Amino acid sequence: MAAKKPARYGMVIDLDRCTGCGACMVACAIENNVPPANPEATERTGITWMRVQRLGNGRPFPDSRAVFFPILCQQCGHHTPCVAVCPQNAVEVDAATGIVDQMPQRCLGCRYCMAACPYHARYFNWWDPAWPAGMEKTLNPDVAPRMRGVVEKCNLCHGRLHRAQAKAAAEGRREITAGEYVPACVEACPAKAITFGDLADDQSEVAQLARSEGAFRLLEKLGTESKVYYRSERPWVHQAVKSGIGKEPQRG
Amino acid sequence: MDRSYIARGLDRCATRRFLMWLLPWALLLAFGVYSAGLCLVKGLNQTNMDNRFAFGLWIFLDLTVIALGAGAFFTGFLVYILRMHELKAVINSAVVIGLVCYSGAVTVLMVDVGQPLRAWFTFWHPNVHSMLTEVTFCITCYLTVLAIEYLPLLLKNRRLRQVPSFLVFEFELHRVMYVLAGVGTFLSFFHQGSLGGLYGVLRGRPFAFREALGVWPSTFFLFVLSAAAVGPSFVLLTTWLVEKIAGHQLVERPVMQKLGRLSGVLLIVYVLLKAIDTLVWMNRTTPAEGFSPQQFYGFEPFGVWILFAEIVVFGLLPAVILLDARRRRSQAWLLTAAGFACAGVALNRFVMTIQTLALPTLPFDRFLSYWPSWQEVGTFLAVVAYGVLVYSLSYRYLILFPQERDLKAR
Amino acid sequence: MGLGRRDLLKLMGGGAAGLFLTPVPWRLIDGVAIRTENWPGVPDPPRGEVRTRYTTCTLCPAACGVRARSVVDQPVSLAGVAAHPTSAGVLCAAGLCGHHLPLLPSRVRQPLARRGDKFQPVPIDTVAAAVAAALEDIRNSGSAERVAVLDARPGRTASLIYRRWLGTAPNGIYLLAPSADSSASLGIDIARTGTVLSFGAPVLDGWGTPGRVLEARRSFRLIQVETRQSRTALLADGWLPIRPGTEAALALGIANVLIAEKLYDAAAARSASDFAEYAALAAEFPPQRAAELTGLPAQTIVAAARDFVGHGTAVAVAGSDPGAGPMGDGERIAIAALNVLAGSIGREGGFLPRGEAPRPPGFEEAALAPEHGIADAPDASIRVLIIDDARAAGAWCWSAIERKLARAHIVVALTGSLDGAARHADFVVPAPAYLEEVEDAPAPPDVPAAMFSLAGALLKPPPEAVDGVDFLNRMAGGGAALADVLKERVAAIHAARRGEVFHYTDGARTAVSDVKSAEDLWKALEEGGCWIDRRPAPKQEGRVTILGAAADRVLEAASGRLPADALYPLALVPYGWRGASGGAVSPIMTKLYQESDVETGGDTVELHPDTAQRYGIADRQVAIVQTRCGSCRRRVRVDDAVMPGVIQAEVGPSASGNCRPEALLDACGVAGDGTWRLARASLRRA
Amino acid sequence: MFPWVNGFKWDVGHVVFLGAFYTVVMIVLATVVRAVLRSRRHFRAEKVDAIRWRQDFHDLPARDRRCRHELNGEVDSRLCENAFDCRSCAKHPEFERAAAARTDLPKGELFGFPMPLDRLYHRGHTWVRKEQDGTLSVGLDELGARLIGKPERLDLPEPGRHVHANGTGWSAGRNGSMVRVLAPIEGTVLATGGPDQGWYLKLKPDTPKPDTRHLLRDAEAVRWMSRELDRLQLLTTRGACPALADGGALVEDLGAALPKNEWAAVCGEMLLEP
Repeated sequence: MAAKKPARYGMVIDLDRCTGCGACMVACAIENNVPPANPEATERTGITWMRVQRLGNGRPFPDSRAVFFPILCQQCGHHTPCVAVCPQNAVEVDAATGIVDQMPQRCLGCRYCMAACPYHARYFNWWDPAWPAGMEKTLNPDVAPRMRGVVEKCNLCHGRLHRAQAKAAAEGRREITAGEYVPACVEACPAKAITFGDLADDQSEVAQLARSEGAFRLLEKLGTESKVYYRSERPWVHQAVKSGIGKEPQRG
Repeated sequence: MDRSYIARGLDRCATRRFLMWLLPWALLLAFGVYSAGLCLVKGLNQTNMDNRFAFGLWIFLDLTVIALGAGAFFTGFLVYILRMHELKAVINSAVVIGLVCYSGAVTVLMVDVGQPLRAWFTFWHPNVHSMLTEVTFCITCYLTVLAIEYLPLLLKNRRLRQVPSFLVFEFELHRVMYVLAGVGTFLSFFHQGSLGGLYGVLRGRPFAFREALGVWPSTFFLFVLSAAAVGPSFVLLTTWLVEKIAGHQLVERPVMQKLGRLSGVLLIVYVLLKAIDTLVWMNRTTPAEGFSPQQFYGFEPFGVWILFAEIVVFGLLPAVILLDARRRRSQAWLLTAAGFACAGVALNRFVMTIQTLALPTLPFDRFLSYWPSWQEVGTFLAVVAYGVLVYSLSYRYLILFPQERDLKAR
Repeated sequence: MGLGRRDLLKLMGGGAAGLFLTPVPWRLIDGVAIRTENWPGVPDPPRGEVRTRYTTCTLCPAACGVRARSVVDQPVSLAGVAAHPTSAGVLCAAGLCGHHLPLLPSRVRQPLARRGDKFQPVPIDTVAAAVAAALEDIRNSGSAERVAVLDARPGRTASLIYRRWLGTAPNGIYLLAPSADSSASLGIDIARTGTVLSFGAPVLDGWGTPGRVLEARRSFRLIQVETRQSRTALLADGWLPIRPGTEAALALGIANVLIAEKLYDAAAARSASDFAEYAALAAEFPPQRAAELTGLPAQTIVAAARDFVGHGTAVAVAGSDPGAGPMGDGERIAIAALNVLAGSIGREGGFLPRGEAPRPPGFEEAALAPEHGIADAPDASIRVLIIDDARAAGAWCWSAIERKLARAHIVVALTGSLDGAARHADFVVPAPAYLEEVEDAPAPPDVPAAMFSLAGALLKPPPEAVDGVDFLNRMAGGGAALADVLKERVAAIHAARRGEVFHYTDGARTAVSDVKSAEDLWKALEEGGCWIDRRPAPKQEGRVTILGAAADRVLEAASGRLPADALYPLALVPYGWRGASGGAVSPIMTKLYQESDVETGGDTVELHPDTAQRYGIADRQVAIVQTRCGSCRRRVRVDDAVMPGVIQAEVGPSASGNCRPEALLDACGVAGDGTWRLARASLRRA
Repeated sequence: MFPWVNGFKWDVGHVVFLGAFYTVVMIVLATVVRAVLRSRRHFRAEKVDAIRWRQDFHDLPARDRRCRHELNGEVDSRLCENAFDCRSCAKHPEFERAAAARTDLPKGELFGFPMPLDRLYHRGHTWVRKEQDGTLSVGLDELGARLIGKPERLDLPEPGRHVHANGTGWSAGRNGSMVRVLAPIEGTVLATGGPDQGWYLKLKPDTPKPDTRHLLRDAEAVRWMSRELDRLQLLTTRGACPALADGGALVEDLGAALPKNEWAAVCGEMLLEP
């Protein structure tokens, strides 16, 4: 059979469905052995590969409205900001999947990539990863925890991809089928707000959603060709995203 | 009792007095080493940096210090390549300053990275497209070069030169100095530049991102230029400072004025290009990325004033003063202008590092504030103390200002 | 010729130099690089055979199906069971990290007795003896003091056993934990519902069975009546931000419009015995008055009323916030009445009566102590209080329970971890934690059909663990263990031959009648399955009463819960999140309340910018919230989604330490109707 | 880093970048190695003394590097270019010819300062005297002697060693610091004396008729000496301490008269050691 063209895994997040329950964040942390926040950690020193932000419409009560914005590595497909800057090739875009891979074991913790990432989707291990005594045994065997002093980020659940590929290989298949590989956040979302799949495959639901009315990407003009799309029917959301920075978000 | 180490005919204070002078700096160094130790042992959670403010005080000061240290390569370039022999009067001092600045900066960088033990991976698995790789390679090479340039000064010490092999080696080293100066210039050009590129390439930070000229963003060249411009100014300032502390003249005034003029010329060119660059950035780069420049200056305290201060107050103004021969002749004007020039470059580095990170990029971001922790400050103070110590010792036991003895004789 | 030391050194030097021209040192360095890339010093996840096992979540009444990925026997991640009849493959954030609960630092592993404000280990028999003695004392003295079981998860087989025991115990009384959804006999046919008018119910945020509700979300209109801009309010089709505590007023206002505009279901109204009385009460709340009370524009109320009945079957649901506790009866009734007007009771898409899984012999209703709310127990009456699973029911205002205790009393808490209400107990009995015991989960409160799921034990409980039934048996000196009773119940289900079994393992369904033996049924349920009764046919009730004897309570509720108070001008509105407000949570939850915008955290209050300004408090400053009943320190978050004059306070875990909701809830104080979801408060900068 | 290391790509970027890097490393390395090798060679060739003098001379302040003919007034201002070795000086013969008509015969003393003219003077305040046996005796002139006075330590070359003109003849220690004395002429050491003998070295000249053009003789020497006395005067008065006792006669032992530091500095100045 002819070699299938490389996949471009991505997702569309429906902001009108996201209830901001945080299940994706929890599922992500458990799947990827992300440690709980250190007691001294602040909202800016914790590690959340998947992080639900809140975007308000900036109008006062009772007209105020908000959406929840799950932010994860946007898997930039072009000019990938973090890849070019890493001094020692610890970040690379996997040609076969389009996934931006971070190799914590190669990283020296210079944090240049964090400065480079406009989506703030990269996190630094400010502390040694620590779980309450005895809770280490609940760690996911497919993912190695990261050491202090290195940068990490979402890799669309590497462990799961490998598991799916291993399974396919065991069954003598070259390719994994659509449903076989689904990141933890997608699986966990109670509102089914996240659609995941291969954007390169025009027939896939995700590709169609990405093209659909109301779909957009963050900082599209940077030309990073990110593979995480958002969609919303609400005009003010598009307005707020377009107007970009400039006004303090209302939420303290 | 350390007389026999001090070159004949140089006025140096009594040993006890010298030790008294060293003591506070030594204490400062000890404190700094302690805070740096905390950062290394307990990790970078000791700092106030965070995922959003990934770079802080250290990177800002590294950039500044390296810019100021540019005097070493630039003076070397002028003396050995362009054969401006009158500048020999300060070349030794410049080399020591360079050595201090670079070694200090590199040390702080070692503390700044999360896994210092892996720093050498940058050499082993280099990503040649990363500005940081360029910086790392060039700075380490240049630091080596500086060390070699420093060696003759050291071997020329009155006691050491009694050792015949030292004497001969110093003699030979001195003869190849122009090669090292050339290499140093080459390396400095690239790392000063790539330090600018460091931020200029950040497509994701529209405030810092600049159009590329060839493989480098415009900031690459602006940094080279500003560093070269401010190098002599800093040498000038330090020389003056040392004269004040030592209590006697070390360099002939014309030399100082020459330094000032060089600074002035380069500075005016820099200011010009900087202004053009800013205009291009405002009207082309930023809009293309979907932002409007006003947005960036909408967050207090970083208003438009900072741009004005950087380009006019600390750029144009000192340049004009330094270019005016009459003003140059007045010590006060000369030094003020030099001071302003240095401040200007420091401000530029501040804007590039701190303001860039403080600004939001996404609609739900906040404008961030950051204040260094005492560990961060301490670590930096260690570098300052280290610098003062190395310079003081060099000044006492080595011949940093060849004109000193003659000036004394007059 | 001799080889001098000098030559030797030269040789070595040359050799060393030469070595660098060979690849050897470089290869070595490369080796070091690769070695140092795999740095040790971080926890090494235990490896082993990976299995998939199934169970049912018992952390809340939703009883979602759980697929557990286990390494050998240790679950390392939990997920929903696809196509599960009610949970539809969904687990909430709390459920996803349930496997951490047995490992919490606050885990209780042996029986504890209170000494002052510390706890010390004691033998379980000491506890049993102490309680038995108290019982004996009541029996002999013939006093009116009560023996009570406070059940955080009613409707379980264990609950039946408690009730049977209380039936025999002296002055036994069975109490439903505050804010626990009672085992109500009505479920909602949400898939067919046209409009949901929610009075503070977190409909899209862990209400009922999340999977089921969210799956149906696209098909129903949601009107959220809530002071706070909750997540549900954000996603609702309409948000009616009413003044705190004016739900009843709005309900009657809407009723008023419905009646005035003849928008109500006449047949349903006729079936109500006291419709006239209710109509009269509603008549006192024309839109104008309702508007004054609720702070909504009158036309909004009118529009809401029309909207309510305008899109197919309409249901009105009363919320009970996991953090704030239940609503008062007055509100409940006023809101329930709307369902009568909308005629949604016993109709497709409305409330459907549902049965219960067949009970084993000996558990006929007559033999059991009846269910009561805490308010029903007279103050200072309870001598022995046994709390089952203190952490499950969300946050409690301890003083609401405390006031019911006799002067001399014994409080025994059966709990997996020492948090929530358990911290107030005299004795703590180490109950098996989640995933550690075979138990049953009853039908979720919102599901219109009877259900029965088994939660298989994936983990071994600590050796000294004692479950509630076991504890009773120890006092009574023997009796059937929970597992045996469960087997009996499964046998009863099998005997009834009704409904079908859904298998988690393969998503298949088998009719009970096709299951050979009770043992097979048990096996099927234990390895992951649930029994669902056949859907009851919709049928209108015969005669219903709307207000019953509660007319005055409704009126009281409707005239507003928060009278103006010059000293305490602000309204304190506590709120929480399901699965976290009750007690300590998995450390992973820090992601939610500390490292994202999802939760503000249990150490914060939210204020409208104007309110903050009026009290001279800036964002992120610390303030002290003062009420008549107490005070607490909180960090202020300024958020202009908050109603002016309102203090929103989250009840739950926080960055600054574990979850201790009492401070705030006790500050709220217990109102006349036994609730604590509101209070007048004032604010000052700390 | 290297083709076999993980992450290396044969693309333009890598080749150019690493190429540049290795070039730089090579250049630096080569430069240093060259310096090392050359200095080893000098070392072998016993050029150390020559180099040291060249360095010293280079570091001398301009006023101490005047050409001898300037002192003679045969040229108004000229800096010596040959490190005081007139034998290799192109211009020296011309000056000599011009000054052939030097007639004035000086007397052997200067303000009561003995200046025997049977010997040739070196600008480092040493003298050379040809003996009948064809050897050369070398000693400190009066000024040098009084400057150093009684040395506490004396490092004389052991007999058989070869000394170079302008190389280190010997060094004397006084007041805790050493001062080196330039050898006026090359030769092999036959015997060593000291302050008491009046001479320090007996040398066997390299050639039977040693070339002594670079040494000062007769009037020239006297003129030079008087200037040297002025210099000394200048130096010592700057330190405001009595160098010249009554009637302008030089004190016997400057080493004792001057404070240590002053003395060291003065020695350096007078004995041409920077």
